[in-house]
Amino acid sequence: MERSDTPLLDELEKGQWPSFVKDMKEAARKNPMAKDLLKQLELSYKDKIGHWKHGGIVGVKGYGSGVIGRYSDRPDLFPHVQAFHTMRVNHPSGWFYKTETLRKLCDIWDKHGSGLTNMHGSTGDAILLGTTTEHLQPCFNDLSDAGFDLGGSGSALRTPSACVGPARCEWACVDSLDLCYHLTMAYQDQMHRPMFPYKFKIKISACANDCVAAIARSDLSIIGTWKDAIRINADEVRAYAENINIQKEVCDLCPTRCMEWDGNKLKIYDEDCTRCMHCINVMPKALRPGKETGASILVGGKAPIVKGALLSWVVVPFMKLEPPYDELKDLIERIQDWWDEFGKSRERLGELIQRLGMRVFLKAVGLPAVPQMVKAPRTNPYVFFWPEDLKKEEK
Amino acid sequence: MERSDTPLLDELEKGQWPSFVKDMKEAARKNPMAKDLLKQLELSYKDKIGHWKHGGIVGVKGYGSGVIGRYSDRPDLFPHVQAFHTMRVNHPSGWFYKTETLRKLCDIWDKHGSGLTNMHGSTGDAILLGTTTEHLQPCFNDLSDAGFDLGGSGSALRTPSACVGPARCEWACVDSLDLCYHLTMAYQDQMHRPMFPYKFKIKISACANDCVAAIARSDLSIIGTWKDAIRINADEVRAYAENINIQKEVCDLCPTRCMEWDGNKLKIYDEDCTRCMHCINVMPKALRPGKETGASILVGGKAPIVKGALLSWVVVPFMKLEPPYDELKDLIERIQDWWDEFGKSRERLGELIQRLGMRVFLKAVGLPAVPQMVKAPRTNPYVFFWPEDLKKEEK
Amino acid sequence: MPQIELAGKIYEVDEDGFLQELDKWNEEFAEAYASAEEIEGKLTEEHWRVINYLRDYFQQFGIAPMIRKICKDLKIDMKKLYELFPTGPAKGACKLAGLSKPTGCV
Amino acid sequence: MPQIELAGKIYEVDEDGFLQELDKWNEEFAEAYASAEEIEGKLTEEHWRVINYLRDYFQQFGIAPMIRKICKDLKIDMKKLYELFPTGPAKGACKLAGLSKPTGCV
Amino acid sequence: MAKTDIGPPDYKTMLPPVIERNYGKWLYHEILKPGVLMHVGESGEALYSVRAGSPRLVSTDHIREICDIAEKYCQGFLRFTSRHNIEFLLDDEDQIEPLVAELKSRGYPVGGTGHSISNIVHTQGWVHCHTPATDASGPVKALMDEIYEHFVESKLPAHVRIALACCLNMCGAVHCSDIAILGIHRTVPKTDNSRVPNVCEIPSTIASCPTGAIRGDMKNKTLTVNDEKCMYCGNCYTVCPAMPIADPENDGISIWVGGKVSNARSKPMFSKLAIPFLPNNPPRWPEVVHAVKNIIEVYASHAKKHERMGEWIERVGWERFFALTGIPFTDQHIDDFDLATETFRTSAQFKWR
Amino acid sequence: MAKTDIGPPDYKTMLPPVIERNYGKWLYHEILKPGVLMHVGESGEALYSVRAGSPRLVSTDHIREICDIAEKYCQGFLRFTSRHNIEFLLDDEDQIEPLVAELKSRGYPVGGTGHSISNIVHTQGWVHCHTPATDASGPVKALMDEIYEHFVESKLPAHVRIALACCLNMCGAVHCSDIAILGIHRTVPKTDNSRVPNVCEIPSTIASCPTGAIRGDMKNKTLTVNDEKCMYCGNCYTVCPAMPIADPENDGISIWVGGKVSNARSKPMFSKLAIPFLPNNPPRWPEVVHAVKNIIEVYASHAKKHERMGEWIERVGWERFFALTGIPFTDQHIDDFDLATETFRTSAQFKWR
Ligand code: SRM
Ligand code: SRM
Ligand code: SRM
Ligand code: SRM
Ligand code: SF4
Ligand code: SF4
Ligand code: SF4
Ligand code: SF4
Ligand code: SF4
Ligand code: SF4
Ligand code: SF4
Ligand code: SF4
Repeated sequence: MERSDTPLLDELEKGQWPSFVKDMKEAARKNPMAKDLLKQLELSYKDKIGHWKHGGIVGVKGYGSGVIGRYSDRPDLFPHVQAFHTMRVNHPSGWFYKTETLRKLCDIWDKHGSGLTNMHGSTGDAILLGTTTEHLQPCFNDLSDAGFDLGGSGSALRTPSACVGPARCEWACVDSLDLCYHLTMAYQDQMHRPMFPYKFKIKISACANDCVAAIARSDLSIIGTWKDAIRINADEVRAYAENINIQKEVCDLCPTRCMEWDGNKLKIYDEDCTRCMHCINVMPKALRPGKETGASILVGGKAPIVKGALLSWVVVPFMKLEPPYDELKDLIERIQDWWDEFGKSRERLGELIQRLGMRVFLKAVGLPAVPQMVKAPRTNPYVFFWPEDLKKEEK
Repeated sequence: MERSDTPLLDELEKGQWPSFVKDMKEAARKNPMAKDLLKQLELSYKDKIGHWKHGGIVGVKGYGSGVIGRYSDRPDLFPHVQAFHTMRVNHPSGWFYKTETLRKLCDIWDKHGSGLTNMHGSTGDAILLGTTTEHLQPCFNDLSDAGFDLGGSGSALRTPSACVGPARCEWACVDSLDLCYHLTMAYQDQMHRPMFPYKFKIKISACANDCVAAIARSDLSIIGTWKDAIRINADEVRAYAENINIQKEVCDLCPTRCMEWDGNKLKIYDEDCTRCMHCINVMPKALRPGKETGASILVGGKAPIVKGALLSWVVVPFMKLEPPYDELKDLIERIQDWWDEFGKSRERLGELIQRLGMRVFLKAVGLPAVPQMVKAPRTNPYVFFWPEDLKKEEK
Repeated sequence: MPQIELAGKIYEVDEDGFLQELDKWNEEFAEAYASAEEIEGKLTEEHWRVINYLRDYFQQFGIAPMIRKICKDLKIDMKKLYELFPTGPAKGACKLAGLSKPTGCV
Repeated sequence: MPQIELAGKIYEVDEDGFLQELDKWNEEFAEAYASAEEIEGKLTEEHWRVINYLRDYFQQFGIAPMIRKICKDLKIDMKKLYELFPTGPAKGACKLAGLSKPTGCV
Repeated sequence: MAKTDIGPPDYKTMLPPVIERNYGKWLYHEILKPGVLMHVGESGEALYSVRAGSPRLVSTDHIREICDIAEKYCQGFLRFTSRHNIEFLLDDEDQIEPLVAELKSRGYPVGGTGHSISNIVHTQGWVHCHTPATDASGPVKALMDEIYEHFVESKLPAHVRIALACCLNMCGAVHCSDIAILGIHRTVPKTDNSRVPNVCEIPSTIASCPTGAIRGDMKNKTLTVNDEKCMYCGNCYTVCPAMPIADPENDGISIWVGGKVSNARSKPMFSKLAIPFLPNNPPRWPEVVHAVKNIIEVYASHAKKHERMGEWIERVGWERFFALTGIPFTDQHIDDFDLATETFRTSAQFKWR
Repeated sequence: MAKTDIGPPDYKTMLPPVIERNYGKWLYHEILKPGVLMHVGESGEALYSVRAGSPRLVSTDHIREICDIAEKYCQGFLRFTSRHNIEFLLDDEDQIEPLVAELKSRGYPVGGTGHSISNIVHTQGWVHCHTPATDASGPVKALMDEIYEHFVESKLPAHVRIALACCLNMCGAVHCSDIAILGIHRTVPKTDNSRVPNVCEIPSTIASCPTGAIRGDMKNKTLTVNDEKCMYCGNCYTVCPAMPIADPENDGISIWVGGKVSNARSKPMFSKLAIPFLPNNPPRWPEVVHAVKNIIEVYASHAKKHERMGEWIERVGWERFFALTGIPFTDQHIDDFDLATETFRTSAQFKWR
């Protein structure tokens, strides 16, 4: 047997979970870029260090984003990955594909790039992993001809994403897919031509289960909810009672303890329900969200850099969301304008609010303060008063 | 009827709650300082503003603390309160008094001061409210002769205080009174001669009910607790069951839900108990703290100025506390040394720890990190490594 | 380090073509590089307004300005900016202006 | 504002006797005030070491030093400090040294 | 010369004999009725404590009256509590009723035990301090008159601890009270730069500002406040007399709720802002009294037994608290100091009201 | 020239007919078995989704294989999930078993639904990024091999979401995962001041440091790191290439636990530090795999049904978590960043272990 070039990576072909090394090798068999990538990665495994240079600014004409530049720090050893740029291709909302669409993508990528991809990147794009500077524009042209466009990168709106929502989920309180598509189309300019202080992410989950982790990783998080009562199918509740302990598994785990189960009938005190979804999750046949649906709008979510990670904060407890989504777009634009005006370079929206204060933010974007915005009111007595709050005395 | 000089204050003689105005008038009848105080206060009620000047540094010989200087801003109107200084008299631990002791204090104060007092100040001192600069030293001399001494003020150790503890309370896990007295005596110098960056407060509660609010308002908070099992008197439990709903009032309110009541027997899973005191509070005849008693030591508590209010933080989960309390005193001194070394002017201990980091504090005072110190481990990835944590490589 | 020859002079640049010795920048550099950044023909006065603005700003503050600032200060909009520099302000304009490669926001 | 006459000169002081025009301070002021601060006899060299230290520090930093700093820098202990200035460093020493009334820590 | 550093009187010399005998050996207690505690020792002996309310600001004659009573019924032994009530310590059960009767006849409220409202911990106010934004004793008296029944009876769901501080220094544990009454300023200090050079340490004053609103000029010895960043805490005035902040028209009171200190059931909690501002309206502060009573009443009628104010609010939610009390929610309720983001709602869980 | 700003393909053109017909009108779902979901519409029609695991880093041939399968069983309709699994969308119940069988035979794990461990969300690592402290795909593969059973079966108390990020930028929702695996540096960046003037924006670099450890000299165009204040986040390197931070001997992995995103029962929570450091040990990172497995096992055997990792730990306490897992607690677990004090224990309530 031939001695392998990649003894370390070979170890990762073993085991039951599908192996990325197998895919890399597959691609390497027909593509020299993929081959050099594999070899460079083996070197990284040996050296315990990455072998890419810092940064890279490349792109396609008319766009300031969508491509991540990358250059090997060992072009001597791996000339085919001397330049190895990533193209972020905006995915269809909900990551739904027809195979013919996917095949087109594969063909284009075999023509222009390494033949390796990420399906998908963690923002949601289809990531085409590695091509040369020369291929960028032709590749983009082919993508565009085939109906694809690039997603966001840099200090731009990033590719919005959404949970599967009404396409498959019985709990969708808003049309996450339509909204995602709508916003993506409405904000093409903001996505392709970076002009913000930093990145801006939008994610939409159609209920509080938050299957796209919107609250944790988007500057603007839209989470579906409802205003009226949970719909109860009493017969189905009783059917569940045959198999699960409703008291223990449902009522006792309700965060507000607003349910009563007497062994026959389930009563929900909806005014106390915080629509956490738990009871519905456990008994999907018996319970359904209410009918008066819409979404809560939260802002500020982000990863740790610089000031620490943030989960998004409720700023609009409830908004009806129906096309053309004008109220929402208005709000988004007011928010972005304010951020753009006052944000420092590389300062995310949440950090700006943190720096200037929620009260300043609310006033600027014209949102009224409501208790739903806070876990609890302030504990420190460092309270500002707006000049108009004060009785004006003659001086 | 004579027209009153103090129409506004007179309104506060009405009503069922004992009136401080009555006391002020009582004193005013025989003491001109008290009389001018009353009149100045009336003016404040009219003007809605205080009538004292800023600050005042006065004292007695050999002490840098114990007296709060105060001067009227209207000596023209109220000459007898032109100077009106407060003397802080250190109270006996637990605020226990024999009447003869109290009477001595009254006599001294009638001789030297306004005849008005606070029994007691919120740090715990007996506050003698208002005398002139000339009277300070003679008053101190008389106090000293009668067995009294001054408490702390300024950037000094403040008068330590303690809950009633073993003198009257069945739950005392440490001898709060003895410890308070012991520390007060041991640290006379730190109390009377300010030498810290700022004030330093010690308060001792002999159990987690914290009847002196130690955790909220002392830099060093000592809170009694126990290590073994709650002592249960099963018969008395059953007796309580006649009158209260043990399941609802006791078990369901236990923060760790570590109790089981079957209508006859109460079982406590002591390894899960966090010794919150609730069950004992509700059934004092049936339940008692364990026998292996001691205290948790917490540090950093303070009011809002400057960096926001702090509740004290656990730094020693358990310490046995018996005379001569050497382990504790050692710790206190290590803490104060560190604070004294690194603290800025007017920086409380808690603020210094906040600024330099708990890890730096723990290392400096030689305390091991334990999970009891935190509600939860850190969420941000900004983790420091001590040089000794790192593998040393040949460079 | 890659080198590039423009109008007869040799410059050290990085892989992206960003100048590595900022003090070597001169107007010919910009002019000669323009076509590589998809600018057709010679640099116009409007190009120079942007380039000079960028250089001044960088000299004064040590950073590239935020896009919003460029648009505001020069009273041009994004569309115009991309018309002038089809590869965008960060890549095209900063490169021609001889700024260090932006990692921030341009 | 109260006034005080010391060694023939008139000084504006506050109720506590702290100088209200710091630039009026001079050595006689200190000397003349000493007895009011329970210092017996004339100020000694040791007194002056403390006073001068306080003045220097105040001039340099705009604040009175923390006690620990005084003790460390002058290598004296608290007991000694109170022997020298029986009314304490904040009240006695700073007053004589012509510092503004300490609200901080001395 | 007087002896220094002798320390306070030894508490051991102040204890009644029944305590000396049972010190550290108490077995259990019972609240015989509001204001009357019985502690029983392992020995079987009992100590009776009768708790009486006090205005705290008392004259020497008042203290002598207390002494008279203590001598008559308690062999001269008494104590004060950590909330400034007076406790008469008896070993003779038969003396309880006569003592209580005498106290009542002399106008001493007896109570403050169990699920009641005990004495309001408070501070100096206009009586003695230089930084107050309101008076202390006055509002306390006005309020206690109105909620008197809750001192002498014990009919609330749990203890309600009220405290008042006349400025942001918060002398007392105001910041952890079921209801806190806090004096606040609302206008920026007026800097008198003619006095600054002589009476203020410039670096200390700059450092005193929690929000960094003060700039100083060491050369010219001046201080300037950035009005936009000032939230009127008054700390600069504490260190620099040339920055007075009191303002009769705009000073007043804020109300905070839901704090606690004990570890019983829930952990200690800070009080949170309920009402940002109520006017100073001496002598009886009717707006403050009304607001506090309203909160107490809503709490009393909604909380479960043993549930402290803060525990109740945490259970039902702040949305509900504001809805039930009718207190308007404003942007001032939303924190904007250092740890503000920790208070923002980071979940889709909330109530509509 | 190519058209710009056309946006992504319209998702509506990608939906299988059964979805088109029942869009927004689903009634309920059932998990038929691990990896197989049935969604039933108000119409009575059913959609079946078969979920298969994916390494995410896939070749075009791999995608074509998926397409082949989807065409064979699903009329060419499929989707990817938010955790990068593949979902085959069927309307014919009878096709489920053949599809599952074919997937298995081709080495695709079927599962990831219900109370299982779904795919590990991860990032680029050494494959494509310039700031990684570890690889991404490698540790993920090594770990998934070992916990494979938890993907294909559904036997945990609740969902366990694992994520990996190769540096502190935390691409992905790593910071809110039941278990987060995070690449970390442990040494200070080595500043090359000869390059700084040409390749770095000095003010941006200074501003990039969360702890203010970087001082800059605008005149001489140099940067200096205060080693004491640096906690190796690498953010300065992100903005300034002249500050490389990767260090083969000292880079490695930290483990975080107890985060979640959903609002079900408890509110979303951040993950908290469990293990400050484990070495980079390619190709199979045994220390990391072992540590994560241990945490999963302890959780699996102690948590109650429906209780997420963080909910379980909150219930039993972090003292207990450390005791049960045997993970040592160190001063690194104690926060010392901006909001640190919010994490300190402000109560006397805690367990001994
Ligand atoms: C490709 C991707 C990771 C992946 O393998 O999936 C990725 C890769 C990079 N991210 Fe990211 N981020 C990716 C999703 C995220 C997410 C998750 C999300 O969007 O839902 C986050 C956390 C959420 C957030 O934005 O807060 C994320 C937080 C960051 C940060 C953190 C700074 C911050 O914004 O607070 C940086 C650093 C930066 O911007 O300088 C960063 C930077 C980077 C850079 C551009 C490296 C850099 O410093 O310049 C990485 C390029 C890697 C490469 O060479 O391919 N990436 N990055 C993800 C984008 C793919 C896509 O378009 O679908
Ligand atoms: C008398 C007393 C209030 C009372 O009526 O009971 C009091 C009165 C003053 N306090 Fe206090 N504090 C008193 C207990 C407290 C407490 C409560 C305690 O000790 O348990 C606190 C909160 C706990 C704490 O220390 O954090 C307290 C926190 C403050 C602060 C807040 C600053 C800080 O964080 O330390 C200041 C401002 C200062 O130090 O500059 C302050 C300052 C003051 C000054 C000295 C005013 C000043 O700015 O110089 C007040 C003098 C009033 C006067 O003229 O009589 N006082 N002060 C209390 C002392 C009586 C005694 O000795 O028994
Ligand atoms: C006398 C005093 C101690 C002292 O050294 O002076 C004291 C004495 C007792 N406290 Fe207390 N507490 C005293 C101040 C406190 C404080 C501090 C404060 O109010 O500022 C607290 C913390 C309050 C807080 O959490 O905000 C306090 C929290 C408790 C608790 C816990 C209450 C709770 O459920 O949160 C108990 C247990 C109980 O009453 O069930 C308790 C129980 C007791 C017991 C029953 C202890 C015993 O067995 O003797 C005593 C009689 C209670 C009663 O009044 O019903 N004591 N107690 C203080 C009386 C103050 C007063 O005049 O009203
Ligand atoms: C397909 C997907 C949405 C998508 O657009 O791609 C999805 C689909 C469903 N989710 Fe989800 N969730 C999906 C990612 C998520 C995420 C995001 C993540 O994991 O990054 C979350 C938040 C996780 C967290 O809290 O950290 C998420 C939290 C939930 C929950 C709440 C779980 C909990 O108790 O905390 C439910 C309810 C349940 O399962 O009981 C749920 C339920 C569901 C249901 C049952 C909804 C429905 O009726 O169709 C779907 C099948 C669940 C299953 O796998 O058992 N989904 N779900 C995602 C599948 C990811 C995967 O491949 O594993
Ligand atoms: S977030 Fe809600 S609506 Fe969207 S897929 Fe998940 S469970 Fe369904
Ligand atoms: S959705 Fe959540 S809060 Fe509402 S009833 Fe169900 S379990 Fe309770
Ligand atoms: S703190 Fe505990 S021991 Fe002390 S008096 Fe209160 S209940 Fe008794
Ligand atoms: S002391 Fe508290 S935690 Fe312990 S068993 Fe009793 S109620 Fe539960
Ligand atoms: S709270 Fe403020 S005003 Fe009141 S006594 Fe304390 S320092 Fe003075
Ligand atoms: S009042 Fe407070 S916030 Fe305003 S300037 Fe003074 S210290 Fe700063
Ligand atoms: S987590 Fe860090 S190293 Fe990994 S892809 Fe994101 S930026 Fe690159
Ligand atoms: S690695 Fe992070 S902490 Fe260290 S200097 Fe760079 S930015 Fe600052």
